[in-house]
Amino acid sequence: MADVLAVAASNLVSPAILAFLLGGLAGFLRSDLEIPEAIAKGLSIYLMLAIGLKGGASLASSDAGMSILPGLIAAVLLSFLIPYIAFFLLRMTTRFSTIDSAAVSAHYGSVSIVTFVTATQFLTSLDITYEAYIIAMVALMETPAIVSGLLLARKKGAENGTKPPLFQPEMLREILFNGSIMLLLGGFVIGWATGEQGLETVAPFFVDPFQGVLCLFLLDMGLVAAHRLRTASSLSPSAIAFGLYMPIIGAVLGGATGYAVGLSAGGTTLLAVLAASASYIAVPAAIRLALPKADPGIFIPLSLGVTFPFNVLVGIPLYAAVIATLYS
Amino acid sequence: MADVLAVAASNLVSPAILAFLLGGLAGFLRSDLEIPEAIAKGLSIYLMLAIGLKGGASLASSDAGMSILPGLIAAVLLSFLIPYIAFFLLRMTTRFSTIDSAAVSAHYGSVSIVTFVTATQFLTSLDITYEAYIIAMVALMETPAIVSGLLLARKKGAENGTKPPLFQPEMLREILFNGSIMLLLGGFVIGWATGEQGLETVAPFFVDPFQGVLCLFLLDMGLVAAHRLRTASSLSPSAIAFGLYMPIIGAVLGGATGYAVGLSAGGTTLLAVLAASASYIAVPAAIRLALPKADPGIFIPLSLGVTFPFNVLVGIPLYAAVIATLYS
Amino acid sequence: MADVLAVAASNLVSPAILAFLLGGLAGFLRSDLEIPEAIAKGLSIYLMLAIGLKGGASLASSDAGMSILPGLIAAVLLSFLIPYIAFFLLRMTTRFSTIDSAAVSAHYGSVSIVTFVTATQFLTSLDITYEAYIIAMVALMETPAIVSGLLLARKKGAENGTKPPLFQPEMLREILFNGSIMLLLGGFVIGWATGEQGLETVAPFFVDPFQGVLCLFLLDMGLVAAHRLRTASSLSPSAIAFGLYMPIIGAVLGGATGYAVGLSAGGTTLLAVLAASASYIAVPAAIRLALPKADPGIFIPLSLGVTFPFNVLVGIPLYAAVIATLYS
Amino acid sequence: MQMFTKKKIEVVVEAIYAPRVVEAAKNAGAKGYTVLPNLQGSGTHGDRRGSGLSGAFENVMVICVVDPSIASTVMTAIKEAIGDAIGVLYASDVEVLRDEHF
Amino acid sequence: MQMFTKKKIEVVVEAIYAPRVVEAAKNAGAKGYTVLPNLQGSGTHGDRRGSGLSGAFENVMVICVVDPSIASTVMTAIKEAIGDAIGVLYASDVEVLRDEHF
Amino acid sequence: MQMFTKKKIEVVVEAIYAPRVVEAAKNAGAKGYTVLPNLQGSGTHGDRRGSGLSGAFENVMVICVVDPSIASTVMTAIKEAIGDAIGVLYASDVEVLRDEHF
Ligand SMILES: Nc1ncnc2c1ncn2[C@@H]1O[C@H](COP(=O)(O)O)[C@@H](O)[C@H]1O
Ligand SMILES: Nc1ncnc2c1ncn2[C@@H]1O[C@H](COP(=O)(O)O)[C@@H](O)[C@H]1O
Ligand SMILES: Nc1ncnc2c1ncn2[C@@H]1O[C@H](COP(=O)(O)O)[C@@H](O)[C@H]1O
Ligand code: NA
Ligand code: NA
Ligand code: NA
Repeated sequence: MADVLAVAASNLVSPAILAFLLGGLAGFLRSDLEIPEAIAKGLSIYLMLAIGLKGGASLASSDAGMSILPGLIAAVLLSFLIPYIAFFLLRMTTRFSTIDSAAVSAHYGSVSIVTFVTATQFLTSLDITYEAYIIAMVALMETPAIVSGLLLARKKGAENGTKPPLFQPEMLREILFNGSIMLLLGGFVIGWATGEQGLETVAPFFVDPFQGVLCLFLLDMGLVAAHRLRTASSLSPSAIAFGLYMPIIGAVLGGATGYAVGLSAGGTTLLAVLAASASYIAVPAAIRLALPKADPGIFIPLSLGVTFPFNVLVGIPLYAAVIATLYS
Repeated sequence: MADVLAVAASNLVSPAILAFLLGGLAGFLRSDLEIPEAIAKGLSIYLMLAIGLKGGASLASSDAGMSILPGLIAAVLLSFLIPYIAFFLLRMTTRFSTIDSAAVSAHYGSVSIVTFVTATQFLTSLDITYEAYIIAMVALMETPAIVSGLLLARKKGAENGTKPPLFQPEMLREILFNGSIMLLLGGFVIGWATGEQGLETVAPFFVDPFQGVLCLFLLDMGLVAAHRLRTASSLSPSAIAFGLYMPIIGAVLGGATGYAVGLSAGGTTLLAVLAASASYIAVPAAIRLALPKADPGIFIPLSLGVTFPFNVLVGIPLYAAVIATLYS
Repeated sequence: MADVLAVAASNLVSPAILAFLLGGLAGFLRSDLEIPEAIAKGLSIYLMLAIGLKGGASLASSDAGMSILPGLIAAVLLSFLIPYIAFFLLRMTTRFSTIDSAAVSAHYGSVSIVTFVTATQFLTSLDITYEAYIIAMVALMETPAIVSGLLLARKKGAENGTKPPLFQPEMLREILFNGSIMLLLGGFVIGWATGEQGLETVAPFFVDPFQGVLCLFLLDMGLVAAHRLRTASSLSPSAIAFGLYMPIIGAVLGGATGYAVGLSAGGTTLLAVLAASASYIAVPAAIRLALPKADPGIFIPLSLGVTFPFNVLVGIPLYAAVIATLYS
Repeated sequence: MQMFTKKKIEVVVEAIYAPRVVEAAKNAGAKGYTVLPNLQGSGTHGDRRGSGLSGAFENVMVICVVDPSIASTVMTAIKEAIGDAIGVLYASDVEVLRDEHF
Repeated sequence: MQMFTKKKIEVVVEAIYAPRVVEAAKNAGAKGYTVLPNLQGSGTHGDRRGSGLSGAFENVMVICVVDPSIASTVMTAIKEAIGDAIGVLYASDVEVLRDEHF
Repeated sequence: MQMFTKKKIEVVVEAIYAPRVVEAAKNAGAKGYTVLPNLQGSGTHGDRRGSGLSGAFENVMVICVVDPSIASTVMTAIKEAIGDAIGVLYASDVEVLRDEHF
């Protein structure tokens, strides 16, 4: 336990985490500090492409082969399953409508790439290694949860007799060819095809400065999270509680799955983090299109303002410490 | 020939080229992936300044002196001449109006900086060196073709009796002090004045990450090229054919010129690439101002959607392989 | 004296300074070259955060302790005091209204971060070291001058019987939690908390490419300064003279203060540069809100179009050379 | 100078719905449109400003000048395209020089 | 299709004053607004275009559609919020479909 | 509150022509203008959205509020400045508080 605290403390004094806190502070003080939209979008493109490239290159240089399949399938199932648990809990504990509960659930089944990246930096700082193909999991876990969310919302429609079609083909395209998936998977394939040698040629841009870029990105996340929390009015205590215990449930499920499919301690930690994290890039856009009645004033503050900070500040070191203890 | 194919294949699996293909794929799948305008502009400013700096510094550390003059003059003449050939071919084979043919011709006499940069990376990956002052050629070849294009368009006006003035002084200023020329030539002079020593101080920004930045840039080019092709309606088969054979004609002319002025194999390849490439930054803007009747729906898709991908995917390795064979 | 000139010349042929001149040239030639707004904002966020981080980390690894207090206090006093001198001179020599004079004065009491950064690069290129906590001075000197400026403007109001309240609490918040202060101080604290070790993890982004990024930033400054000068109509010869002699007065005061509090030659030079420089980021925004009657067509061209180029091209090497001579 | 009266329809809508709005306007007979991206705003659905991460809080404005004869059709089509999404819609009269362009 | 006439108020003002304009409009009864950021312009105060460094030369436009009954109150409130700052203000009639929204 | 009626002229034109449009409006007597950069659009000349590389596909809007007495002169001047370039032009009535400003 002393170890856990020491690890958590060391996580808190990394430049990236402190940049997040700085952004949060500036946001709460209503500073005029603002990262321009275009820069923020540019940063997320960079992060997703970089993480894809590294994952692919590192898979190419490993001798993983078909052995990664069970892990990938488990990741997809996890993303499908978590929304059902989340939905059940939300219906039990909050007054959210079915639609809103389904929308929130989709976010928690999917993943937050920045949370994931922060976790990889944390592991790296502790010299803990992990399986390269976890990055393929990130891409695979983005969308199944959206399908579950829509199925959950549809059940409700069915009761009302206004059952909407599950997927217009147009929407399927929008979800599958979503920018973040194209970048993650595309980067992964490029990294895999060009290998460590290819990665080396672009490492001074995509690898070495990565941690520094992450600082800037987390600074922006802090600003945005603070802004969302300040202007959010619809978050009841039970909703906030959900935003805090749901990641722990996710982490337990993710950790167990990682153990079951034979991941290393590092890999298991990352899968726990993925399961614990909630999307705020790909899923909100998909949900706005598919379930326009769902209130973005609920799902964004919850995933971005509550769960994201929780995971980054407390969750990651916690999951890592517990899993390290269990594996050792 | 086997060599040619091997070289071409190795070009295709570089991160930069794969990023271009990823962008193209995302564009054709109508993904919502999009590089913000401001970032795309920032990337091209970076590329032009970086390429200028490197060229200037490398010229300063060479002992070239006056021996570079014939090459520079030849480059200017090439840029003047190519539009006449292009115009003749367009009038023979397509139904484009005189104005549109003149506009397209101007693009093919000028150069594409990104194609050039991709070629330099390709040569570097094969350890093929080239003359530093080629970069001065890039800057010099940008504008003469615009003059030829306007002369060609004017001939037509003359026939009609509505001969427009060739250059309002305002337009001359707009063309000569164009942003990309300022950056390329300015960077070149800065690089030359501060030498290798000056370049070293900024190398961690302008040199080392260059290939990585190029990936991001080509990702955007892929997106834009796909979008232009998808929404282009006016490209007849004969126009598309022109977009494919014209670069080869240009490459032959450029290669012969390079050989004539005594460039190395690397330098000759780059001059061939320059002559083969078509502008889509500086020339479109100049042509829109000077020949507003020319249809941007023709010249942009042609240079960006047809010739650019052809050069990047097929042309560069092809020209390099043929010239390497001839020189060895 | 020969030394002074040699130093100045060596300063002029650095890539950063030449990039500034290139921007200025492009601006005067009315080139269409333009750094997108978002990129320019992104660059200044980068610079402020980077400079803060470096200062903090370097303070952490020094054994400065409480010994830095006198220097910090002196810096604050300097920023309070300079506006009074500037105001007196402006009232004597120009026809600016009281409000405009007060507004201009506030700018000269505060500091220009880019001038400061250029000076640190200049010192580094000469292997001259300086105290880490100078960066804390930068942050501390930003705001006191604003208070002096408002007090000066208020005196006038008092005479007229329309004495405005000095500070609405809202305005105090806007000034204190200003973006550039949050970044500088925030970066400083992060750098200090994570130390050299933390800095190392982000050095490939925040340290190594710094000089290159500065080139791009100064390119933009050149463009903006030229544009402001071209479109400024209200700058009388006496105003321009003020923009040239006021930095020298500031440098003398700053240099004397640096000497008095026991700074090294490098540190003294930087304090002279800070005192000599005029703000064009934080102060203009604060003054527009607090003194809307003050004409931005005066204070921006003066600080950005006159004093900034003077300091960068002439002032920095001049102050450095004189102080080096005095200290040796 | 002869002027022709047209209807200018302005729609502020969340960014991800812009393609649908534009599509609907075109199908209803609009010959052109202009999109103003990256807007901020506030209304019955609370504060909206881009988060840089997801388009979920970004607004855009679509401007569509159409002949009065089809104005009501275009407005209805846009209204349906918006559906339950976040947005507002209003129209006003403008004069143009080229009747046939709109 | 029944339409209701509303007033559209448009304000071009220096960027740093936007929060005050918006606040004033809200307090005067406006139910929503839209902000168009990063504008350039020119007027009696000379050329204005963002310098990327300070917001001191950037313009924004605030658009506010309100009921005619409060239009003059909102305009006066905005005018006071602008005070001596740089900006212009004008209004026009628009038609909307949903009376209660504005 | 006394209001004065003015004409608001709105022009959507390709970005590289914006300086000419603005120049023409000024020469024709307009005292100010506002530019909305980076717009997308579609019309008789097809799809237009910035390519980030060249301004050749970017639109801007120029807004110019002028006295009705010179409105037609300004519109004609702008029309000539656009010439064969890609763009549309329309006008409408607005009310302002300060008569002398426009
Ligand atoms: N009265 C209004 N005037 C101008 N824009 C409005 C108004 N009401 C809403 N909007 C815009 O329309 C968006 C959606 O409105 P709402 O659905 O009411 O939240 C807001 O974010 C604003 O950008
Ligand atoms: N007549 C006008 N038409 C359109 N916009 C204007 C006009 N006059 C001023 N503006 C805008 O309002 C801002 C401030 O105007 P001013 O206070 O007159 O300098 C200018 O920078 C323009 O963006
Ligand atoms: N009916 C319209 N309503 C609004 N904007 C239009 C309309 N027609 C054209 N535009 C805008 O004007 C630009 C040029 O139009 P065009 O010359 O018809 O291609 C388009 O790219 C649009 O941004
Ligand atoms: Na999850
Ligand atoms: Na060419
Ligand atoms: Na100062």
